[in-house]
Amino acid sequence: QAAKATGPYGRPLAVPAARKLARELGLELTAVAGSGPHGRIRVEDVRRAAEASAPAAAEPPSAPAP
Amino acid sequence: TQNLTMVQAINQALEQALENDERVLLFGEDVGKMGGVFRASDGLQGRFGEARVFDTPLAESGIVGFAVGIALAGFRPVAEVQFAGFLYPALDQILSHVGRYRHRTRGRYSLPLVVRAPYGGGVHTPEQHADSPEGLLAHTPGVKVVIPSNPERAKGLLLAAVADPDPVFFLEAIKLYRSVRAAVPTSPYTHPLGKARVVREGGAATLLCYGGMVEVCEKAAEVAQAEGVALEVLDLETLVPLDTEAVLASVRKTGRAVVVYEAMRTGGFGAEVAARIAEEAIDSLQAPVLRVAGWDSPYPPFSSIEHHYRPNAKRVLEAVETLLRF
Amino acid sequence: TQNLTMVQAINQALEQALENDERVLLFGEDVGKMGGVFRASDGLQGRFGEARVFDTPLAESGIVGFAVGIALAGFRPVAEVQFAGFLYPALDQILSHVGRYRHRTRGRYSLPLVVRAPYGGGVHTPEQHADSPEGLLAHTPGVKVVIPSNPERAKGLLLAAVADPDPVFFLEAIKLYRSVRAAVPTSPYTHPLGKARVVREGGAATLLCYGGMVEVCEKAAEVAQAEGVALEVLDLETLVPLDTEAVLASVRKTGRAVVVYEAMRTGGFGAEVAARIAEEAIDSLQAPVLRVAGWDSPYPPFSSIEHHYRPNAKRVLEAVETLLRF
Amino acid sequence: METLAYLSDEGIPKGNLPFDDDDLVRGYRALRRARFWDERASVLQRQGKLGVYPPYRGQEAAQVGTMLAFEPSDWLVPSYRESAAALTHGLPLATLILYWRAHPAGWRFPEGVNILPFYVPIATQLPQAVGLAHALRLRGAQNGSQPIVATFVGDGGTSEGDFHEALNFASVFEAPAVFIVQNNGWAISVPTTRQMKTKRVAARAAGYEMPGVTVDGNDLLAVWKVAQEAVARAREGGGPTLIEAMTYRVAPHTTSDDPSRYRTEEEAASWIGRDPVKRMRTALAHLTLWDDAQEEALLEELRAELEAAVREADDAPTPAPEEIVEHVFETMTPDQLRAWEVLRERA
Amino acid sequence: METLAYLSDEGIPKGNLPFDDDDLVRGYRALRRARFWDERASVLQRQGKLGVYPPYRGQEAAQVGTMLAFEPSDWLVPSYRESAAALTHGLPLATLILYWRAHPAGWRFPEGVNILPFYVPIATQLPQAVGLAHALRLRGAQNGSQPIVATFVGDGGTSEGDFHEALNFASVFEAPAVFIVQNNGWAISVPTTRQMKTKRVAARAAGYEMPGVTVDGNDLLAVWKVAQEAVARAREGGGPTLIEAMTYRVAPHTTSDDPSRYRTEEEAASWIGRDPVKRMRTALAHLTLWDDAQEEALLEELRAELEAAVREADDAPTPAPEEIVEHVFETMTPDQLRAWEVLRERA
Ligand SMILES: Cc1ncc(C[n+]2csc(CCOP(=O)(O)OP(=O)(O)O)c2C)c(N)n1
Ligand SMILES: Cc1ncc(C[n+]2csc(CCOP(=O)(O)OP(=O)(O)O)c2C)c(N)n1
Ligand SMILES: [Mg+2]
Ligand SMILES: [Mg+2]
Ligand SMILES: [Mg+2]
Repeated sequence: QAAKATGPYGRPLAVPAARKLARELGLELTAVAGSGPHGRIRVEDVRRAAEASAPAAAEPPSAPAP
Repeated sequence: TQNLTMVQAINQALEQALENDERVLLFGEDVGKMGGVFRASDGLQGRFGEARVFDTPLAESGIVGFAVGIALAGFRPVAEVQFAGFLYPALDQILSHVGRYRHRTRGRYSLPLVVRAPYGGGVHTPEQHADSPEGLLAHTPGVKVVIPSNPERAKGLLLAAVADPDPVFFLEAIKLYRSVRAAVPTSPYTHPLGKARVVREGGAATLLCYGGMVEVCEKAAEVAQAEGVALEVLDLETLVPLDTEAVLASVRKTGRAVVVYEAMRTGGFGAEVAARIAEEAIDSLQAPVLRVAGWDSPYPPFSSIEHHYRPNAKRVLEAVETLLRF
Repeated sequence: TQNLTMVQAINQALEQALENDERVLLFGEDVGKMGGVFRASDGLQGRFGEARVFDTPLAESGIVGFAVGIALAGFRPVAEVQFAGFLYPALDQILSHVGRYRHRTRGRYSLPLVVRAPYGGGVHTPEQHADSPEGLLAHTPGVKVVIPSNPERAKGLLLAAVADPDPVFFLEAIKLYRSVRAAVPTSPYTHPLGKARVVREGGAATLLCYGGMVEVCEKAAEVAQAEGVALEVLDLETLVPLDTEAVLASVRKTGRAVVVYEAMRTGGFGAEVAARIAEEAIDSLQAPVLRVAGWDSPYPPFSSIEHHYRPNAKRVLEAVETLLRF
Repeated sequence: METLAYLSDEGIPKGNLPFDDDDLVRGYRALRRARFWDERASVLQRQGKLGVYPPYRGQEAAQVGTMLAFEPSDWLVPSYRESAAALTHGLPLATLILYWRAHPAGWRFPEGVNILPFYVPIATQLPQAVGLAHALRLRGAQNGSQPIVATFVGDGGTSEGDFHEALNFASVFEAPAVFIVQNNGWAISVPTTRQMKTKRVAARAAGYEMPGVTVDGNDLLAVWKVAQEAVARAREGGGPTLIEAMTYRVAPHTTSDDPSRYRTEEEAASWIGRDPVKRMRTALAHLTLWDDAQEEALLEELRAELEAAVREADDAPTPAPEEIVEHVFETMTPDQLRAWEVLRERA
Repeated sequence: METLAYLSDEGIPKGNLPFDDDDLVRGYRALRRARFWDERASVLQRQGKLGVYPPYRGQEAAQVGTMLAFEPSDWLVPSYRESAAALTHGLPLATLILYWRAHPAGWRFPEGVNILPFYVPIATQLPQAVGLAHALRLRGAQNGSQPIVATFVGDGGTSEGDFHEALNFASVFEAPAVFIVQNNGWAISVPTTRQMKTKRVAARAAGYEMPGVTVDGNDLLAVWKVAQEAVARAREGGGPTLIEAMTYRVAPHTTSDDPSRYRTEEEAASWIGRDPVKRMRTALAHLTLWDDAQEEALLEELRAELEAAVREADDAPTPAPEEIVEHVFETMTPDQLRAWEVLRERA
């Protein structure tokens, strides 16, 4: 079971491509479990999380938070 | 403390270095009677005599090679090259020797020398007087590169450079020489080489900069602050050895980085900073690592348009906006 | 076609350049009677005479400055600097003039000159004969930098460099001079400057490399292939102007990048490549952008351990593994 | 080593002059024109109508005298202080003004004007001048005459390695080049005595098997004559010559220099007595070739020329920001093109 | 310019010799030792027991003769071909062997041996030698005597800008330095005649107000004498001297060079007749100071010395990969430390 990943500053650790996919799918990374070393979120993790919460994915993507 | 410009702070550092260590010698073109074209050595020949503060012939390779020999004899030469763009004739000495001496002799000899040179643009100097060659020096094994951004730091870093057991290139932004005054402690003090300095804390993005670009980034940060965006400004100060930990810590915190430098963009030292972030902090990045730098051209000698070459706060803020919108 | 080593291919390119364009002149230290220390100009003085192929005094600043003057008169000088580590005395001419001439004269003068120099390690040369200064040249505004990785490319790129209207630095990996033979078309042909070349396609990660590192990356890719991992190998060939589109396209496809170069890591050209990826392909990255490069030291003149300096396939594969595990 | 001079310090001819009357007048006119521009340049600079400018006051004879010996088809490779040499060799005044305004239009010298740019990095132009001279020789005579090269360097500049490399290349290749050292006593604040131990730079020529001549650099005729000999030698395949013109930088190093930091006014004043323009005018007056009316007419001409040139310079289009990235390569790189577009929007 | 020589081409003394018998024998022994090493070096190299090596055969007198005039407290700043000079100035043979094996232990010359490294980038050591000399002078006499500097450069090296900058600095600062140009006819494949137009590099000294002497570089005694004079001058504050030793590189440029590409065997052979070792031995025999038995005894000594040195060199510990990143700075950077750890695992 993948760990819940937060970096030292409270944000999840994620590779940029995973961030991008999450952005596109409107997923919050905090809701994604990372399977990489140190609980890092990979692209597959975002995909898996998206499939698990399929309805959410139907929602329009939220605006990027500055 | 005294209220000093950067060039005055440097002058004071040189004076105290000469005073506190008999091994320190100061030389270069016009550093003696004239006190340097920017007056960095003003009054020093008068005070310490021609044996310790002197003019050399006009030959930069000769000056740096001469400094190497002087350092080998146990002195601590502080050479001035009149403008950083005139370090080029000395690059052979620097690349072939200054950076290799300790390595080649397996530690038998070290070269505790300092080469100071004014660098950078912004003040309508003639051609080649506005170059920023720190990237060339930073890619030279065995030499340290230090670039202060204000009077107080300049003094402490220069005194540290003189005390350092290895060769240090100390570049001074011409733009900052007289444009700011700040409180500088009167007695000698040092700031350690190899440490970056958080100029301003913030969480939205990190601006990574040094020398003449620090005030540009501070200005950008002030403007952003007024709009409610808190930018962190990190002054690298020592490019070699780079304080990678400080860079990474800040970028991991903010997740966004803009590297700002005034040298030509391609191959500049900012590329190294960006590469280190991409190498070691990728999973914290919320956005690309952007660079705001000089364009891929010589620094233009054309005074009415030269200010379009150097990064300014507006360009930095545009980059920040790109990051925040990403 | 003929089966040629890289140095033979270069010799043929020089011969055809001299043959097809009367404006081409070849000179440098020992290029005449001796035909160059690596025989790159073997036989050319005999064939084209001492006016077109000649030795110069031993002075690299003089050689490059001389080449500038010759180019200004409408000739097409091809100068050899005996080893890239001896470009250093000429860096002033290069930084101050070669790269600035067109800019400074607003296009009135161009400098269609080529400077060739053998570079890089791997063959137990004496001190400073194994340097890789491409990063210094690439940070010089106004000069192009080309580094071929095999005989066929070397010939086509060199003929393109000679025909180019701007100054080109053409670095030739000593390690490759005689180690490989390949089919090289006998008639003259050119490969365009500014284009990267996909040496090998793959989807798992991109290895970005040039010159002597291309064979290292190909070897790594072969080993990986045997384990079922398909690596893409991109030979940059022209560092300036860099084919950024090709770099980005490959990295966007694979999501993983390792930049491989043998110069000292800090400030090397690989930092520029990594920075561009971090700037423009961040969204595609599945892992950090790693660099496998020379260590932060001079290239060691100590022959029994020097091979530990240059990147090899093993180090490249370790980086790939890190990326795949990330 | 002897120093050739035809005029006394006051300007009285020491004997027969090796120039005919027309030449004497032509030489003086060129000299006076050089002085006129230099005087006005400093004024324009103070008015903010010129950037930093390196005056050549006191060195007019060294520069003008040299260039009078050359043909327009020859090449001039100057350093930064050679505005007078450039004017004499045909650089339009308006271009010169734009150059010192740091306006891009002044940096592109017109076609047909065989002058390379003013060079800032000291002595670096010398090996280039030799390459150019060698290439001209390879190309051979044009319209029956071999084009050659004149190149200048200061006493300070002789300390740079490139000075030596250039002289050596020139002698080895027998390049048709004439090197003129303007020994003006100073390199910014460093006197020649601390720049070199030798009293005569020309003494270095022997080390290259090259003729070396020291000449009174404040005597137009002596410089001109010596240059003529060097020119004839170079043109006929006799190789390079080193000319050392002993002169003095009466003015500050540049308009931003303050010489009071490093020298006394008396020293400079002592050289004003040997002013090259005054000496030549005295000589002409002595020979009854020139009077006050002629002088006034010439000044009138020069004023008109300057006014027209200033007007022309003023009319040059305002430089556009994107010019910064133009002309780096023949074809812009993608990065430069992007920069160009960004800069264009700023205009 | 005259070339000083005390011995005929065959080695017969031309008159009274300015050295006493002990010195003559001491000089010959040093010379013979230098020859011995050079011969063995090429053998060792062919056996793969040495890396690329630049032989100095034929130049022993130039190097040994020079260094005989210096004290151990003086400094030697060599180029890459000065193994003989270094041996004479006290570099242990084992260190020299390790140096040419490119073994790190050979690159750290022992404390107390005042020799800077062999330099590859041509002529770059010269300004450093001047800085060192100037600094020694600032420091002043040590144990009653002013330490000074000897530095070497080849005919090819005289073309580099640093040669000129160094001579100029030396003369301006009156540095106690002795410059020795080994004019050995060749810079790899380029003959001196294409390197410079002058026949005598020593002629350049005048341009720096410095004494310049040309000496028969294959005559140990002439070199020694000339060096003694230069040494005395430097030591007493008389400033630098340029010595040009006319000699010949009998061997290939390095062990990887093939001179048949650019010169005839006859040319080299003609110089073997003037072999400096043979000449000196002939002179000693002529003076009845040396016989075959003494020669054989000396060779025995030298063989033993070499054997011991080779053994010592063989015993040097195998270099470890991590030595690559050691000694770049006094303290490793974090990056270097990481590299050090990676490299350590490879050992
Ligand atoms: C390589 C280089 N170093 C330093 C400078 C700064 N600089 C400009 S002019 C000058 C003095 C030049 O003296 P000299 O060669 O005698 O020429 P002059 O100014 O007297 O005409 C110096 C040091 C420069 N332009 N280039
Ligand atoms: C700056 C530099 N350029 C080129 C070389 C390559 N190189 C090594 S030795 C040599 C010739 C040197 O000739 P010379 O100075 O006469 O010395 P010699 O070999 O005769 O002792 C050359 C060109 C070098 N080592 N350094
Ligand atoms: Mg030089
Ligand atoms: Mg001067
Ligand atoms: Mg030689």
